[in-house]
Amino acid sequence: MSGIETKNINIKSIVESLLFVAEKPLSLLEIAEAIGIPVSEIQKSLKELEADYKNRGISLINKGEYFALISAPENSKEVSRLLNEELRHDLSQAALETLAIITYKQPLTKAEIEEIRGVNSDQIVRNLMVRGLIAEIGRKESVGKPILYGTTMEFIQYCGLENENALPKMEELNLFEKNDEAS
Amino acid sequence: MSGIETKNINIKSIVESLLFVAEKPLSLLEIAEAIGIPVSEIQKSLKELEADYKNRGISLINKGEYFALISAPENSKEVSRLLNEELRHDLSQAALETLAIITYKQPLTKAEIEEIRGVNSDQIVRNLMVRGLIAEIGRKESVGKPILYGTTMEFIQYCGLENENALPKMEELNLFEKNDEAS
Amino acid sequence: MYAVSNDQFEGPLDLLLQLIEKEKLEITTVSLSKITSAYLEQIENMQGTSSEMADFLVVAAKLLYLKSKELLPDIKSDEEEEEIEDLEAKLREYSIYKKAAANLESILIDGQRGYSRRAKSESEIIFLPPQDINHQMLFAIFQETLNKLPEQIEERVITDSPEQKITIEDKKKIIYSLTKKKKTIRFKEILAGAKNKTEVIVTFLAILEMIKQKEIGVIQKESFADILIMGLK
Repeated sequence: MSGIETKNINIKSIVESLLFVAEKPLSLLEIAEAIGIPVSEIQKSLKELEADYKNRGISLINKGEYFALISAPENSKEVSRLLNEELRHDLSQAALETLAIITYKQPLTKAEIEEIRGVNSDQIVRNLMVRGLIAEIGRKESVGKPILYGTTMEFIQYCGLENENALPKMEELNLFEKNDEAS
Repeated sequence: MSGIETKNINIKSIVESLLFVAEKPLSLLEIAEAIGIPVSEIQKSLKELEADYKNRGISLINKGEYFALISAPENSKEVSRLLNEELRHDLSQAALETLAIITYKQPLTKAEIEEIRGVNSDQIVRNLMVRGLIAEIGRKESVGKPILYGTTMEFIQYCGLENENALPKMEELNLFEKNDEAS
Repeated sequence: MYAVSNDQFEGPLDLLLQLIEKEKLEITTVSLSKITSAYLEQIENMQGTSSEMADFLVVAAKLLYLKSKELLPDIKSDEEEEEIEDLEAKLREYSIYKKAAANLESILIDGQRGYSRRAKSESEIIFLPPQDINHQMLFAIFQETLNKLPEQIEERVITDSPEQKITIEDKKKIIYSLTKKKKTIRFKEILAGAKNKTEVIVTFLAILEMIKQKEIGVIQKESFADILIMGLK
Protein backbone atom coordinates (compact mmCIF):
# COMPACT_ATOMS: atom_id res chain seq x y z
CA MET A 1 0.00 0.00 0.00
CA SER A 2 1.48 3.35 -0.99
CA GLY A 3 1.88 6.22 1.42
CA ILE A 4 -0.70 8.31 -0.38
CA GLU A 5 -3.34 5.61 -0.14
CA THR A 6 -2.73 5.13 3.57
CA LYS A 7 -3.12 8.81 4.10
CA ASN A 8 -6.35 8.76 2.11
CA ILE A 9 -7.79 6.00 4.28
CA ASN A 10 -6.94 7.97 7.36
CA ILE A 11 -8.56 11.12 6.07
CA LYS A 12 -11.78 9.30 5.37
CA SER A 13 -11.76 7.86 8.87
CA ILE A 14 -11.11 11.26 10.42
CA VAL A 15 -13.82 12.95 8.33
CA GLU A 16 -16.24 10.28 9.47
CA SER A 17 -15.27 10.81 13.12
CA LEU A 18 -15.74 14.56 12.81
CA LEU A 19 -19.15 14.26 11.17
CA PHE A 20 -20.15 11.71 13.80
CA VAL A 21 -19.36 13.86 16.83
CA ALA A 22 -20.39 17.24 15.41
CA GLU A 23 -23.26 19.03 17.06
CA LYS A 24 -24.41 20.58 13.79
CA PRO A 25 -23.67 20.15 10.06
CA LEU A 26 -20.02 20.86 9.21
CA SER A 27 -18.77 22.90 6.28
CA LEU A 28 -15.96 21.63 4.08
CA LEU A 29 -13.80 24.35 5.56
CA GLU A 30 -14.50 23.36 9.15
CA ILE A 31 -13.60 19.75 8.39
CA ALA A 32 -10.46 20.76 6.52
CA GLU A 33 -9.32 23.04 9.32
CA ALA A 34 -9.85 20.44 12.03
CA ILE A 35 -7.67 18.03 10.07
CA GLY A 36 -5.23 20.62 8.82
CA ILE A 37 -5.44 19.75 5.12
CA PRO A 38 -6.80 21.59 2.04
CA VAL A 39 -10.53 21.45 1.28
CA SER A 40 -9.82 19.67 -2.01
CA GLU A 41 -8.59 16.63 -0.11
CA ILE A 42 -11.83 16.33 1.85
CA GLN A 43 -14.15 16.02 -1.11
CA LYS A 44 -12.88 12.64 -2.21
CA SER A 45 -13.34 11.21 1.29
CA LEU A 46 -16.90 12.53 1.43
CA LYS A 47 -17.71 10.82 -1.87
CA GLU A 48 -16.29 7.57 -0.59
CA LEU A 49 -18.19 7.83 2.66
CA GLU A 50 -21.41 8.40 0.79
CA ALA A 51 -20.82 5.17 -1.12
CA ASP A 52 -19.92 3.29 2.07
CA TYR A 53 -23.22 4.25 3.63
CA LYS A 54 -25.32 2.58 0.94
CA ASN A 55 -27.74 0.19 2.69
CA ARG A 56 -26.44 1.23 6.07
CA GLY A 57 -28.21 2.64 9.10
CA ILE A 58 -26.35 5.94 8.80
CA SER A 59 -26.62 8.33 5.84
CA LEU A 60 -24.50 11.25 4.73
CA ILE A 61 -26.51 14.28 3.67
CA ASN A 62 -25.39 17.64 2.43
CA LYS A 63 -26.87 21.03 1.93
CA GLY A 64 -24.53 23.12 -0.17
CA GLU A 65 -21.17 23.15 1.57
CA TYR A 66 -22.53 21.62 4.76
CA PHE A 67 -22.43 17.92 5.60
CA ALA A 68 -24.03 15.85 8.33
CA LEU A 69 -24.66 12.25 9.31
CA ILE A 70 -28.24 11.23 10.03
CA SER A 71 -29.93 7.93 10.76
CA ALA A 72 -31.22 6.23 7.62
CA PRO A 73 -34.74 7.54 6.90
CA GLU A 74 -36.09 4.05 6.16
CA ASN A 75 -35.52 3.13 9.83
CA SER A 76 -37.52 6.05 11.21
CA LYS A 77 -40.26 3.85 12.64
CA GLU A 78 -37.88 1.93 14.92
CA VAL A 79 -35.94 5.08 15.75
CA SER A 80 -38.99 6.93 17.01
CA ARG A 81 -40.12 3.86 18.95
CA LEU A 82 -36.77 3.84 20.73
CA LEU A 83 -36.76 7.58 21.43
CA ASN A 84 -40.30 7.55 22.76
CA GLU A 85 -39.75 4.56 25.00
CA GLU A 86 -38.32 6.60 27.86
CA LEU A 87 -41.13 9.13 27.69
CA ARG A 88 -43.68 6.42 28.38
CA HIS A 89 -42.24 5.82 31.83
CA ASP A 90 -42.90 8.13 34.75
CA LEU A 91 -39.93 10.03 36.16
CA SER A 92 -37.38 8.04 38.16
CA GLN A 93 -36.51 9.03 41.72
CA ALA A 94 -33.20 10.44 40.45
CA ALA A 95 -35.05 12.55 37.88
CA LEU A 96 -37.48 13.85 40.52
CA GLU A 97 -34.53 14.77 42.73
CA THR A 98 -32.91 16.67 39.89
CA LEU A 99 -36.16 18.41 39.06
CA ALA A 100 -36.58 19.45 42.70
CA ILE A 101 -33.05 20.86 42.80
CA ILE A 102 -33.64 22.86 39.63
CA THR A 103 -37.01 24.10 40.88
CA TYR A 104 -35.66 25.54 44.12
CA LYS A 105 -32.16 26.56 43.07
CA GLN A 106 -32.81 27.94 39.60
CA PRO A 107 -31.16 29.24 37.61
CA LEU A 108 -28.22 26.86 37.89
CA THR A 109 -25.73 25.02 35.69
CA LYS A 110 -25.37 21.29 35.14
CA ALA A 111 -22.12 21.33 37.10
CA GLU A 112 -23.99 22.84 40.05
CA ILE A 113 -26.66 20.16 39.83
CA GLU A 114 -23.94 17.50 39.79
CA GLU A 115 -22.19 19.10 42.73
CA ILE A 116 -25.35 18.66 44.80
CA ARG A 117 -26.31 15.22 43.56
CA GLY A 118 -22.80 13.84 43.49
CA VAL A 119 -23.43 12.02 40.22
CA ASN A 120 -23.15 12.81 36.55
CA SER A 121 -26.51 14.18 35.42
CA ASP A 122 -26.20 14.63 31.64
CA GLN A 123 -28.83 12.07 30.84
CA ILE A 124 -31.39 13.21 33.38
CA VAL A 125 -31.11 16.89 32.47
CA ARG A 126 -31.62 15.97 28.83
CA ASN A 127 -34.65 13.83 29.70
CA LEU A 128 -36.26 16.60 31.77
CA MET A 129 -35.79 18.97 28.83
CA VAL A 130 -37.40 16.62 26.32
CA ARG A 131 -40.33 16.30 28.71
CA GLY A 132 -40.77 20.04 28.72
CA LEU A 133 -40.18 20.34 32.50
CA ILE A 134 -36.99 22.36 32.36
CA ALA A 135 -35.36 24.55 29.73
CA GLU A 136 -32.17 26.45 29.03
CA ILE A 137 -32.83 29.90 30.41
CA GLY A 138 -29.50 31.64 29.92
CA ARG A 139 -25.74 31.48 30.31
CA LYS A 140 -23.74 31.93 33.48
CA GLU A 141 -21.18 34.72 33.46
CA SER A 142 -18.26 32.47 34.33
CA VAL A 143 -15.52 30.50 32.58
CA GLY A 144 -16.95 28.71 29.56
CA LYS A 145 -20.30 30.49 29.95
CA PRO A 146 -22.13 27.33 31.00
CA ILE A 147 -25.85 26.92 30.28
CA LEU A 148 -28.25 27.86 33.09
CA TYR A 149 -31.31 25.69 33.58
CA GLY A 150 -34.69 26.53 35.06
CA THR A 151 -38.16 25.07 35.17
CA THR A 152 -40.61 25.85 32.38
CA MET A 153 -43.63 28.05 33.00
CA GLU A 154 -45.85 25.08 32.25
CA PHE A 155 -44.27 23.06 35.02
CA ILE A 156 -44.44 25.92 37.50
CA GLN A 157 -48.14 26.20 36.86
CA TYR A 158 -48.67 22.47 36.98
CA CYS A 159 -47.12 22.28 40.48
CA GLY A 160 -48.99 25.30 41.76
CA LEU A 161 -45.75 27.23 42.13
CA GLU A 162 -46.71 30.29 40.11
CA ASN A 163 -47.89 32.06 43.22
CA GLU A 164 -44.73 33.47 44.75
CA ASN A 165 -45.91 32.69 48.30
CA ALA A 166 -45.82 29.06 47.41
CA LEU A 167 -42.06 29.17 46.92
CA PRO A 168 -40.08 28.19 50.03
CA LYS A 169 -39.01 30.95 52.37
CA MET A 170 -35.34 31.87 52.32
CA GLU A 171 -34.84 30.77 55.96
CA GLU A 172 -35.91 27.29 55.03
CA LEU A 173 -33.13 27.21 52.51
CA ASN A 174 -30.49 28.57 54.85
CA LEU A 175 -28.92 25.22 55.55
CA PHE A 176 -28.27 24.77 51.93
CA GLU A 177 -26.83 28.21 51.35
CA LYS A 178 -24.29 27.56 54.06
CA ASN A 179 -23.19 24.31 52.51
CA ASP A 180 -22.84 26.09 49.25
CA GLU A 181 -20.38 28.60 50.54
CA ALA A 182 -18.28 26.07 52.36
CA SER A 183 -17.69 24.03 49.26
CA MET B 1 -30.76 -12.27 -2.92
CA SER B 2 -33.01 -14.40 -0.74
CA GLY B 3 -35.60 -13.01 1.60
CA ILE B 4 -33.69 -14.07 4.71
CA GLU B 5 -30.59 -12.20 3.64
CA THR B 6 -32.56 -9.04 2.97
CA LYS B 7 -34.06 -9.25 6.41
CA ASN B 8 -30.62 -9.69 7.92
CA ILE B 9 -29.30 -6.61 6.12
CA ASN B 10 -32.24 -4.62 7.35
CA ILE B 11 -31.75 -5.61 10.95
CA LYS B 12 -28.14 -4.56 10.84
CA SER B 13 -29.15 -1.24 9.31
CA ILE B 14 -31.82 -0.67 11.98
CA VAL B 15 -29.46 -1.62 14.81
CA GLU B 16 -26.97 0.86 13.42
CA SER B 17 -29.63 3.60 13.23
CA LEU B 18 -30.72 2.95 16.80
CA LEU B 19 -27.19 3.04 18.19
CA PHE B 20 -26.57 6.19 16.18
CA VAL B 21 -29.55 8.15 17.54
CA ALA B 22 -29.47 6.80 21.10
CA GLU B 23 -28.44 9.27 23.74
CA LYS B 24 -27.13 6.60 26.06
CA PRO B 25 -25.72 3.10 25.69
CA LEU B 26 -28.37 0.61 24.61
CA SER B 27 -28.85 -2.87 26.03
CA LEU B 28 -29.46 -5.84 23.78
CA LEU B 29 -32.99 -5.92 25.15
CA GLU B 30 -33.72 -2.27 24.38
CA ILE B 31 -32.54 -2.76 20.81
CA ALA B 32 -34.54 -5.96 20.41
CA GLU B 33 -37.69 -4.35 21.80
CA ALA B 34 -37.45 -1.30 19.57
CA ILE B 35 -37.19 -3.57 16.52
CA GLY B 36 -39.60 -6.20 17.83
CA ILE B 37 -37.34 -9.22 17.33
CA PRO B 38 -35.62 -11.64 19.73
CA VAL B 39 -32.31 -10.65 21.36
CA SER B 40 -30.54 -13.54 19.65
CA GLU B 41 -31.09 -11.90 16.27
CA ILE B 42 -29.41 -8.71 17.43
CA GLN B 43 -26.15 -10.28 18.39
CA LYS B 44 -25.24 -11.32 14.87
CA SER B 45 -25.85 -7.79 13.57
CA LEU B 46 -23.66 -6.33 16.31
CA LYS B 47 -20.84 -8.69 15.37
CA GLU B 48 -21.16 -7.66 11.73
CA LEU B 49 -21.26 -3.99 12.59
CA GLU B 50 -18.15 -4.38 14.66
CA ALA B 51 -16.39 -5.87 11.65
CA ASP B 52 -17.74 -3.12 9.36
CA TYR B 53 -16.25 -0.48 11.63
CA LYS B 54 -12.70 -1.78 11.34
CA ASN B 55 -10.51 1.10 10.12
CA ARG B 56 -13.51 3.42 10.08
CA GLY B 57 -14.14 6.68 11.92
CA ILE B 58 -16.88 5.16 14.10
CA SER B 59 -16.33 2.40 16.66
CA LEU B 60 -18.72 0.08 18.44
CA ILE B 61 -17.91 -0.32 22.12
CA ASN B 62 -19.59 -2.37 24.80
CA LYS B 63 -19.77 -2.94 28.51
CA GLY B 64 -21.45 -6.22 29.18
CA GLU B 65 -24.88 -6.15 27.54
CA TYR B 66 -24.68 -2.47 26.69
CA PHE B 67 -23.49 -1.07 23.37
CA ALA B 68 -22.67 2.40 22.05
CA LEU B 69 -21.15 4.09 19.02
CA ILE B 70 -18.27 6.50 19.53
CA SER B 71 -15.77 8.23 17.29
CA ALA B 72 -12.69 6.09 16.58
CA PRO B 73 -10.18 6.71 19.39
CA GLU B 74 -7.26 7.01 16.92
CA ASN B 75 -8.86 10.23 15.61
CA SER B 76 -9.11 11.86 19.02
CA LYS B 77 -6.61 14.59 18.16
CA GLU B 78 -8.71 15.98 15.30
CA VAL B 79 -12.01 15.42 17.11
CA SER B 80 -10.85 17.24 20.23
CA ARG B 81 -9.68 20.09 18.00
CA LEU B 82 -13.12 20.33 16.39
CA LEU B 83 -14.92 20.19 19.73
CA ASN B 84 -12.44 22.54 21.31
CA GLU B 85 -11.81 20.10 24.13
CA GLU B 86 -8.75 19.42 26.20
CA LEU B 87 -7.27 16.04 25.35
CA ARG B 88 -4.89 15.83 28.29
CA HIS B 89 -6.27 13.67 31.08
CA ASP B 90 -6.60 15.31 34.47
CA LEU B 91 -7.02 12.37 36.81
CA SER B 92 -5.02 12.43 40.03
CA GLN B 93 -2.98 9.46 41.25
CA ALA B 94 -5.70 8.77 43.82
CA ALA B 95 -8.37 8.80 41.11
CA LEU B 96 -6.33 6.47 38.89
CA GLU B 97 -5.70 4.12 41.79
CA THR B 98 -9.39 4.04 42.72
CA LEU B 99 -10.45 3.55 39.10
CA ALA B 100 -7.99 0.68 38.75
CA ILE B 101 -9.39 -1.02 41.84
CA ILE B 102 -12.97 -0.59 40.65
CA THR B 103 -12.11 -1.80 37.15
CA TYR B 104 -10.67 -5.07 38.38
CA LYS B 105 -12.89 -5.75 41.39
CA GLN B 106 -16.28 -4.47 40.28
CA PRO B 107 -18.90 -4.58 41.59
CA LEU B 108 -17.59 -3.53 45.00
CA THR B 109 -18.53 -1.26 47.90
CA LYS B 110 -16.78 1.86 49.10
CA ALA B 111 -15.69 -0.01 52.23
CA GLU B 112 -14.01 -2.59 50.02
CA ILE B 113 -12.23 0.15 48.05
CA GLU B 114 -11.03 1.68 51.31
CA GLU B 115 -9.88 -1.68 52.59
CA ILE B 116 -7.57 -2.00 49.58
CA ARG B 117 -6.38 1.62 49.52
CA GLY B 118 -6.03 1.86 53.28
CA VAL B 119 -7.57 5.36 53.33
CA ASN B 120 -10.94 7.03 53.36
CA SER B 121 -12.19 7.35 49.79
CA ASP B 122 -15.46 9.31 50.12
CA GLN B 123 -14.32 12.30 48.16
CA ILE B 124 -12.55 10.42 45.42
CA VAL B 125 -15.54 8.12 44.83
CA ARG B 126 -17.83 11.14 44.69
CA ASN B 127 -15.59 12.91 42.18
CA LEU B 128 -15.44 9.87 39.92
CA MET B 129 -19.24 9.61 40.08
CA VAL B 130 -19.69 13.25 39.08
CA ARG B 131 -17.29 12.66 36.21
CA GLY B 132 -19.48 9.75 35.15
CA LEU B 133 -16.50 7.36 35.12
CA ILE B 134 -18.07 5.16 37.78
CA ALA B 135 -21.67 4.66 38.86
CA GLU B 136 -23.81 2.92 41.44
CA ILE B 137 -24.63 -0.42 39.90
CA GLY B 138 -26.49 -2.13 42.71
CA ARG B 139 -26.64 -2.95 46.38
CA LYS B 140 -24.69 -5.61 48.20
CA GLU B 141 -26.72 -8.24 49.99
CA SER B 142 -25.14 -7.65 53.37
CA VAL B 143 -25.78 -5.58 56.49
CA GLY B 144 -26.87 -2.10 55.56
CA LYS B 145 -27.14 -3.03 51.89
CA PRO B 146 -24.16 -0.90 50.89
CA ILE B 147 -23.95 0.59 47.39
CA LEU B 148 -21.96 -1.34 44.82
CA TYR B 149 -19.86 0.65 42.36
CA GLY B 150 -18.68 -0.18 38.87
CA THR B 151 -17.09 1.53 35.91
CA THR B 152 -19.24 3.02 33.15
CA MET B 153 -19.33 3.06 29.36
CA GLU B 154 -18.02 6.60 29.70
CA PHE B 155 -14.91 5.15 31.32
CA ILE B 156 -14.35 2.71 28.46
CA GLN B 157 -14.82 5.56 26.03
CA TYR B 158 -12.50 7.83 28.00
CA CYS B 159 -9.76 5.20 27.82
CA GLY B 160 -10.30 4.68 24.08
CA LEU B 161 -10.97 0.98 24.60
CA GLU B 162 -13.41 -1.32 22.85
CA ASN B 163 -14.35 -2.89 26.16
CA GLU B 164 -12.72 -3.74 29.45
CA ASN B 165 -11.42 -7.04 28.15
CA ALA B 166 -8.83 -4.96 26.32
CA LEU B 167 -7.15 -4.17 29.65
CA PRO B 168 -4.42 -6.53 30.88
CA LYS B 169 -5.54 -9.29 33.22
CA MET B 170 -4.74 -9.09 36.91
CA GLU B 171 -2.18 -11.91 36.58
CA GLU B 172 -0.46 -10.14 33.70
CA LEU B 173 -0.19 -6.96 35.71
CA ASN B 174 1.76 -8.82 38.32
CA LEU B 175 4.50 -9.39 35.79
CA PHE B 176 4.68 -5.75 34.76
CA GLU B 177 7.67 -3.83 35.93
CA LYS B 178 6.83 -0.43 37.22
CA ASN B 179 9.55 1.26 35.18
CA ASP B 180 8.21 -0.26 31.99
CA GLU B 181 4.88 1.41 32.42
CA ALA B 182 6.26 4.78 33.33
CA SER B 183 8.21 4.98 30.07
CA MET C 1 -2.88 13.26 48.74
CA TYR C 2 -0.35 13.73 51.50
CA ALA C 3 2.88 15.52 50.99
CA VAL C 4 5.83 15.65 53.31
CA SER C 5 8.63 17.82 51.95
CA ASN C 6 9.14 16.49 48.42
CA ASP C 7 7.45 13.15 48.93
CA GLN C 8 3.84 12.56 47.94
CA PHE C 9 1.72 9.60 48.80
CA GLU C 10 -1.93 8.60 48.77
CA GLY C 11 -2.12 6.79 52.09
CA PRO C 12 -0.22 4.56 54.50
CA LEU C 13 0.03 1.68 52.04
CA ASP C 14 1.31 3.97 49.33
CA LEU C 15 3.87 5.37 51.72
CA LEU C 16 5.05 1.88 52.71
CA LEU C 17 5.28 0.84 49.09
CA GLN C 18 7.28 3.91 48.15
CA LEU C 19 9.69 3.41 51.02
CA ILE C 20 10.17 -0.24 50.09
CA GLU C 21 10.75 0.67 46.46
CA LYS C 22 13.17 3.40 47.39
CA GLU C 23 15.27 0.81 49.21
CA LYS C 24 14.85 -1.61 46.29
CA LEU C 25 13.36 -4.23 48.61
CA GLU C 26 10.78 -6.93 48.04
CA ILE C 27 7.49 -6.86 49.91
CA THR C 28 8.40 -9.00 52.93
CA THR C 29 8.17 -8.76 56.68
CA VAL C 30 11.89 -8.09 56.82
CA SER C 31 11.52 -5.14 54.45
CA LEU C 32 8.68 -3.75 56.50
CA SER C 33 10.83 -3.87 59.56
CA LYS C 34 13.66 -2.09 57.72
CA ILE C 35 11.52 0.84 56.70
CA THR C 36 9.72 1.30 60.01
CA SER C 37 11.81 4.24 61.16
CA ALA C 38 11.49 5.98 57.79
CA TYR C 39 7.73 5.48 57.91
CA LEU C 40 7.41 6.96 61.38
CA GLU C 41 9.60 9.88 60.41
CA GLN C 42 7.25 10.64 57.52
CA ILE C 43 4.07 10.53 59.56
CA GLU C 44 5.62 12.63 62.28
CA ASN C 45 5.86 15.51 59.85
CA MET C 46 2.50 14.93 58.24
CA GLN C 47 -0.39 17.31 58.34
CA GLY C 48 -3.83 15.79 58.36
CA THR C 49 -7.10 15.53 60.21
CA SER C 50 -7.24 13.11 63.11
CA SER C 51 -9.26 10.60 61.09
CA GLU C 52 -6.73 10.77 58.29
CA MET C 53 -3.90 10.34 60.77
CA ALA C 54 -5.66 7.33 62.26
CA ASP C 55 -5.24 5.42 58.98
CA PHE C 56 -1.51 6.00 59.16
CA LEU C 57 -1.26 5.16 62.84
CA VAL C 58 -2.99 1.81 62.51
CA VAL C 59 -0.18 0.79 60.18
CA ALA C 60 2.40 2.41 62.43
CA ALA C 61 1.26 0.26 65.34
CA LYS C 62 1.79 -2.89 63.29
CA LEU C 63 5.24 -1.78 62.23
CA LEU C 64 6.13 -1.01 65.80
CA TYR C 65 5.48 -4.58 66.71
CA LEU C 66 8.05 -5.64 64.12
CA LYS C 67 10.52 -3.12 65.40
CA SER C 68 10.05 -4.20 68.99
CA LYS C 69 10.46 -7.84 68.04
CA GLU C 70 13.75 -6.98 66.41
CA LEU C 71 14.96 -5.27 69.56
CA LEU C 72 13.39 -7.66 72.05
CA PRO C 73 13.31 -11.04 70.30
CA ASP C 74 11.48 -12.63 73.23
CA ILE C 75 8.21 -10.84 72.74
CA LYS C 76 6.04 -12.60 70.25
CA SER C 77 2.30 -12.58 69.94
CA ASP C 78 0.30 -14.70 67.56
CA GLU C 79 -2.23 -11.99 67.10
CA GLU C 80 0.39 -9.45 66.12
CA GLU C 81 2.10 -11.97 63.85
CA GLU C 82 -1.16 -12.41 62.04
CA GLU C 83 -1.62 -8.69 61.67
CA ILE C 84 1.80 -8.35 60.13
CA GLU C 85 1.10 -11.13 57.68
CA ASP C 86 -2.15 -9.40 56.88
CA LEU C 87 -0.35 -6.13 56.27
CA GLU C 88 2.14 -7.84 54.02
CA ALA C 89 -0.66 -9.45 51.99
CA LYS C 90 -2.51 -6.15 51.74
CA LEU C 91 0.60 -4.41 50.56
CA ARG C 92 1.12 -7.01 47.86
CA GLU C 93 -2.46 -6.59 46.68
CA TYR C 94 -2.14 -2.83 46.76
CA SER C 95 1.06 -2.95 44.73
CA ILE C 96 -0.77 -4.81 41.97
CA TYR C 97 -3.45 -2.13 41.82
CA LYS C 98 -0.70 0.47 41.72
CA LYS C 99 0.56 -1.25 38.59
CA ALA C 100 -2.96 -1.30 37.18
CA ALA C 101 -3.21 2.43 37.89
CA ALA C 102 0.12 3.08 36.15
CA ASN C 103 -1.08 1.07 33.17
CA LEU C 104 -4.31 3.05 33.11
CA GLU C 105 -2.33 6.25 33.18
CA SER C 106 -0.19 5.16 30.24
CA ILE C 107 -3.38 4.47 28.28
CA LEU C 108 -4.77 7.89 29.14
CA ILE C 109 -1.53 9.68 28.34
CA ASP C 110 -1.78 8.15 24.88
CA GLY C 111 -4.74 10.48 24.41
CA GLN C 112 -6.77 8.05 22.32
CA ARG C 113 -10.29 8.68 23.35
CA GLY C 114 -13.70 8.04 21.89
CA TYR C 115 -16.31 10.76 21.73
CA SER C 116 -20.04 10.27 21.63
CA ARG C 117 -22.34 12.09 19.26
CA ARG C 118 -23.12 15.64 20.26
CA ALA C 119 -26.04 16.25 17.94
CA LYS C 120 -29.29 15.51 19.72
CA SER C 121 -32.13 13.89 17.88
CA GLU C 122 -34.76 16.41 17.00
CA SER C 123 -37.32 14.91 19.30
CA GLU C 124 -40.34 17.08 19.76
CA ILE C 125 -40.69 18.48 23.26
CA ILE C 126 -43.95 17.30 24.77
CA PHE C 127 -45.05 18.45 28.23
CA LEU C 128 -44.91 15.27 30.30
CA PRO C 129 -44.96 16.17 33.99
CA PRO C 130 -44.51 13.56 36.72
CA GLN C 131 -47.85 12.21 37.85
CA ASP C 132 -49.54 13.39 41.06
CA ILE C 133 -46.96 15.92 42.13
CA ASN C 134 -47.40 19.21 43.89
CA HIS C 135 -44.97 21.73 45.25
CA GLN C 136 -45.06 20.36 48.84
CA MET C 137 -43.94 16.97 47.60
CA LEU C 138 -41.35 18.53 45.37
CA PHE C 139 -40.01 20.59 48.26
CA ALA C 140 -39.86 17.51 50.47
CA ILE C 141 -37.79 15.74 47.81
CA PHE C 142 -35.56 18.81 47.62
CA GLN C 143 -34.89 18.80 51.37
CA GLU C 144 -34.26 15.09 51.39
CA THR C 145 -31.70 15.53 48.64
CA LEU C 146 -29.94 18.25 50.60
CA ASN C 147 -29.82 16.02 53.66
CA LYS C 148 -27.88 13.51 51.64
CA LEU C 149 -25.13 16.03 50.95
CA PRO C 150 -21.89 14.92 52.58
CA GLU C 151 -20.95 17.00 55.58
CA GLN C 152 -18.34 19.52 54.71
CA ILE C 153 -14.98 18.67 56.10
CA GLU C 154 -14.59 21.57 58.44
CA GLU C 155 -12.52 19.51 60.80
CA ARG C 156 -9.49 20.18 58.65
CA VAL C 157 -9.82 23.90 59.11
CA ILE C 158 -10.82 23.98 62.75
CA THR C 159 -8.87 21.27 64.51
CA ASP C 160 -5.68 21.45 62.58
CA SER C 161 -3.93 23.76 64.95
CA PRO C 162 -0.21 23.37 64.42
CA GLU C 163 0.65 20.42 66.61
CA GLN C 164 3.93 20.29 68.34
CA LYS C 165 6.05 17.79 66.50
CA ILE C 166 8.20 15.56 68.59
CA THR C 167 10.93 13.36 67.23
CA ILE C 168 12.41 10.17 68.58
CA GLU C 169 15.60 12.09 69.35
CA ASP C 170 13.68 14.63 71.43
CA LYS C 171 11.92 11.89 73.30
CA LYS C 172 15.15 10.09 74.07
CA LYS C 173 16.58 13.24 75.59
CA ILE C 174 13.51 13.68 77.74
CA ILE C 175 13.57 10.10 78.96
CA TYR C 176 17.30 10.37 79.61
CA SER C 177 16.87 13.46 81.73
CA LEU C 178 14.02 11.78 83.62
CA THR C 179 16.19 8.79 84.46
CA LYS C 180 18.82 11.20 85.76
CA LYS C 181 16.32 12.75 88.13
CA LYS C 182 14.73 9.55 89.40
CA LYS C 183 16.19 6.11 89.68
CA THR C 184 13.20 4.38 88.17
CA ILE C 185 10.29 5.76 86.26
CA ARG C 186 7.09 4.08 85.28
CA PHE C 187 6.37 3.63 81.60
CA LYS C 188 2.86 4.99 82.22
CA GLU C 189 4.33 8.17 83.65
CA ILE C 190 6.30 8.83 80.51
CA LEU C 191 3.25 8.29 78.36
CA ALA C 192 0.97 10.38 80.52
CA GLY C 193 1.95 13.63 78.87
CA ALA C 194 1.50 12.36 75.30
CA LYS C 195 -0.84 14.59 73.33
CA ASN C 196 -1.75 12.09 70.63
CA LYS C 197 -1.21 8.58 69.36
CA THR C 198 1.76 9.63 67.31
CA GLU C 199 3.53 10.77 70.43
CA VAL C 200 2.78 7.48 72.19
CA ILE C 201 4.31 5.62 69.30
CA VAL C 202 7.33 7.90 69.19
CA THR C 203 7.84 7.44 72.93
CA PHE C 204 7.67 3.70 72.61
CA LEU C 205 10.20 3.75 69.78
CA ALA C 206 12.52 5.97 71.74
CA ILE C 207 12.45 3.52 74.64
CA LEU C 208 13.16 0.59 72.35
CA GLU C 209 16.13 2.36 70.83
CA MET C 210 17.51 3.29 74.21
CA ILE C 211 17.24 -0.34 75.33
CA LYS C 212 19.12 -1.41 72.24
CA GLN C 213 21.84 1.12 72.91
CA LYS C 214 21.91 -0.03 76.52
CA GLU C 215 21.16 3.42 77.81
CA ILE C 216 18.24 2.19 79.87
CA GLY C 217 16.96 -1.08 81.24
CA VAL C 218 13.40 -2.19 81.77
CA ILE C 219 11.78 -4.48 84.26
CA GLN C 220 8.32 -5.90 84.11
CA LYS C 221 7.52 -8.09 87.11
CA GLU C 222 4.61 -9.88 85.51
CA SER C 223 2.48 -9.58 82.39
CA PHE C 224 0.44 -6.40 82.32
CA ALA C 225 2.31 -5.03 85.33
CA ASP C 226 3.66 -1.53 84.91
CA ILE C 227 7.01 -1.40 83.14
CA LEU C 228 9.75 0.20 85.17
CA ILE C 229 12.54 2.04 83.40
CA MET C 230 15.94 2.85 84.83
CA GLY C 231 18.94 4.64 83.48
CA LEU C 232 22.08 2.56 82.87
CA LYS C 233 24.47 5.35 81.97
